[in-house]
Amino acid sequence: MIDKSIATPEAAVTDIFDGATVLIGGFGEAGSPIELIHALIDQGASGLTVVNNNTGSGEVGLAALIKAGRVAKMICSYPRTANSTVFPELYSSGRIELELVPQGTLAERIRAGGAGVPAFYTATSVGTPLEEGKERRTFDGRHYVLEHGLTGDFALIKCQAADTHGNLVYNKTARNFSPVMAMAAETTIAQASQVLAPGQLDPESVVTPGIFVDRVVAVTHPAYESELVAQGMSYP
Amino acid sequence: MIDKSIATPEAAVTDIFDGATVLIGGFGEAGSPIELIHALIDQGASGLTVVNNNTGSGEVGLAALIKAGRVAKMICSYPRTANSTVFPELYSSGRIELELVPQGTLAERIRAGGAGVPAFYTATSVGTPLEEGKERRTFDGRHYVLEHGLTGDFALIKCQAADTHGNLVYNKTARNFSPVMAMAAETTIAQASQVLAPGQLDPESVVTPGIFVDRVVAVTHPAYESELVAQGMSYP
Amino acid sequence: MTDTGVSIGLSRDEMAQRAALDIPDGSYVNLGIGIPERVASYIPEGREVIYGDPELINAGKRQVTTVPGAAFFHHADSFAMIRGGHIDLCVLGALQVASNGDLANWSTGAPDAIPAVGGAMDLVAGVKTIYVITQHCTRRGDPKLVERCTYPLTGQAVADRIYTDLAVIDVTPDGFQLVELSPGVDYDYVAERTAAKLLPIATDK
Amino acid sequence: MTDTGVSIGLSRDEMAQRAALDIPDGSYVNLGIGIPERVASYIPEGREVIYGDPELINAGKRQVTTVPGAAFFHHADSFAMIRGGHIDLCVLGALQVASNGDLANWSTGAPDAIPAVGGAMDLVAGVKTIYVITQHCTRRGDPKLVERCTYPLTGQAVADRIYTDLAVIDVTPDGFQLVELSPGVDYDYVAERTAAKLLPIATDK
Repeated sequence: MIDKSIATPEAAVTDIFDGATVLIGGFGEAGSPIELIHALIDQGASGLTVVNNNTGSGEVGLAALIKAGRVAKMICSYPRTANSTVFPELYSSGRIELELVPQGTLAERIRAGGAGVPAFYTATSVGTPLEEGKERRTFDGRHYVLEHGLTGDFALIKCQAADTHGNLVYNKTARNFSPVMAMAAETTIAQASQVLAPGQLDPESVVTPGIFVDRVVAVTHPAYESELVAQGMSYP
Repeated sequence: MIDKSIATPEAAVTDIFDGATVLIGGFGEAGSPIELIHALIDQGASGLTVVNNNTGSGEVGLAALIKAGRVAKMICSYPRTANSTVFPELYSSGRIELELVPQGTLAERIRAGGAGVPAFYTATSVGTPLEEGKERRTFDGRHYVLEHGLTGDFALIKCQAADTHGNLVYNKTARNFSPVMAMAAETTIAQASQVLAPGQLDPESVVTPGIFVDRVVAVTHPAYESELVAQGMSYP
Repeated sequence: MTDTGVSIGLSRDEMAQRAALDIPDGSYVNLGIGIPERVASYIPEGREVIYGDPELINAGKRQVTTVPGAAFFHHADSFAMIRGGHIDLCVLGALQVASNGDLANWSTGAPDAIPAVGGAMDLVAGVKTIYVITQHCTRRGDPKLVERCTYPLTGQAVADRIYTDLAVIDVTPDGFQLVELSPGVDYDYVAERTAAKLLPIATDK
Repeated sequence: MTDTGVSIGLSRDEMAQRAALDIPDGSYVNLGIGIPERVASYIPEGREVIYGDPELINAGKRQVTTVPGAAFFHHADSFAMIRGGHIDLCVLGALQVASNGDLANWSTGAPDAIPAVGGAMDLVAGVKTIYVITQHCTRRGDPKLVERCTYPLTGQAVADRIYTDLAVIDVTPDGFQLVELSPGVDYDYVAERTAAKLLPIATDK
């Protein structure tokens, strides 16, 4: 019997190890798996490399993980956002590493990692400082740079509904990076507002097939980052 | 007002030109846009390069297009299938060119073409005759070959339902190559069992967003290749 | 050069309105954050345009309603649209635009700045036509239209047309080509505030 | 060497049944066309296994019912599963398997043959464990387990285990390692029909 459901966020993240690369879904707060991130803070793993488009806001979720000193390196496209103070402070004082990646290159590198493509060429960043150190090559008279596939040891993602086989559907634009992160991680952990029995999701509408998902955990009423920030919450 | 609907298959394919590269959806008969292919036969364009996983069966659909002498070159993974006699005859007598591509490489090359990736590396075909003429490169101690993105002047695809913005949903495994072909063609033409008004498809369930589709044409009761073959039909 | 404080040229909303006039019916358009996103409000009646911008609807944290005919897709698909050449037109802000079309809009290169690029490099690399909307000069009065960008580039030779408070200017193989002057502004006024050669409107010759 | 015509070793269904025993509970499995697809019928009760094979459900033109928990996806995603290392195990047929794990299963290289490769090269490149099910010898009696493949390769050093009518054989760094003999078959019988060194079962040493 395949049953990928796990009782609690805490139980779902126990094996995340020091130094792991963790892909964290979300674009700003949309799709951010806050409960899984908070469970990871409680769990204690450190020296993490985190891949996310941003760096969180306030002192909850991803920002709280960074503030707790657990993140050695961020790979992201846009580390400055509204209410984002934790990362800038650490970065300015040299206590966290940053790999800045154009947003589309980030999404494509993650997909490539999940699809078995070790490297690909893209026109994005040609002639800019972000081309530095990368191989340039010309196809049909146009310049491209070589980018490498990006994989993770774990992915933490949020979805609307999952079945126990790990099939997932999302809520509107909260989908963003999660489907490609699910493909690219060795172990993908999804929090879902609902965990359903197999057959309760329309096979035509499944966005992430279960093969890409290892664990699903029900978080029936997920918190929203902006609400927690507005409340002045600081985790833990 | 955006309205991509076209009245008939004939009207939808008028501008396909001699020597065009045409991506044709389908995996065997599943997803094969027979009515669009028959309209293309009637239209008369020749010297085509056709991309499809197979080469059709019997003397209808893709096989009929080949039999009519319109296809100069096939790019496919599996040109031999049950009831496939047209291609083998032409190929054996040197009257049609074949570029044989592993099936996953074919799908990935088409996606790359649609995603602006001119080339990527893959482990598929390393150490085989299909590696010949390709660049080999090592990443992390493993060998890969360089494959190029594949684009088309036109894509002919079949779907279950379209809206007039060009958003598409498919029917089960008939989905196969069509979503990536829609991405990779300059002009994508979709036949749909139903053409709906905008808003009648659930945005969460749309598989091919309308941006990738240029024309939709209603073919309310599409023919099935195997039934036509069983009836002994030969088009035209 | 310093600004006089006198209100000359278009307001930010008027700049957005002017750019909106040039967006063809049925286009797929991406609007950057800031003045560019105001363009959406000014698309002339009867034109239907599809916006696809994950930043507009997400990072801006605005409530956006989906229109009939919308579709959701993941980020790799979203950027496949951008990078694969499927977006017709993009409207972006600028720190500097050079007369060869080079655009700098993500970083001033200040040593203590936190670098952040987002999707700007993907947009300029993948979208067919790039419109820039920007104040003609910085608040300090420095020209933003220059011979060569001194800030880190977003992309090389990417800008097609520039909408400023003072003028509409095309980027041509011969450099900046004045297309249209804002009300109350003449060629000399714009040329003085442009740090590169500015070709006059043909009828002005 | 020619076959005697006497029925020795496993039938095709028994070969499939034997291979099925080794498929772990909860695996994602891809089954090739031919004997491999019979494996599905013999998964031991209580084990739940997910098959993902576009060829099995499509090109074979068989009516396949979706099980609860199924999902549809397009071909690039389907092969991302295969090529991205997400499939645990694949069962394929063979024309030849070499003692270094090289597999040839798509072409005899005959000059007049229409070449056709399908997804075989993707599978052997991307799937973690490759099982081969094949008759031990061709109809003409030629060994299919060889020192080096003479037919065009599908992939290099990819086969992990081979199920034939006569035996179960692992591909190890030292070459073919006999794991299990079919009823009524002994080491010498298999070794005679294997065109490469065959290491005996440890307890036979």
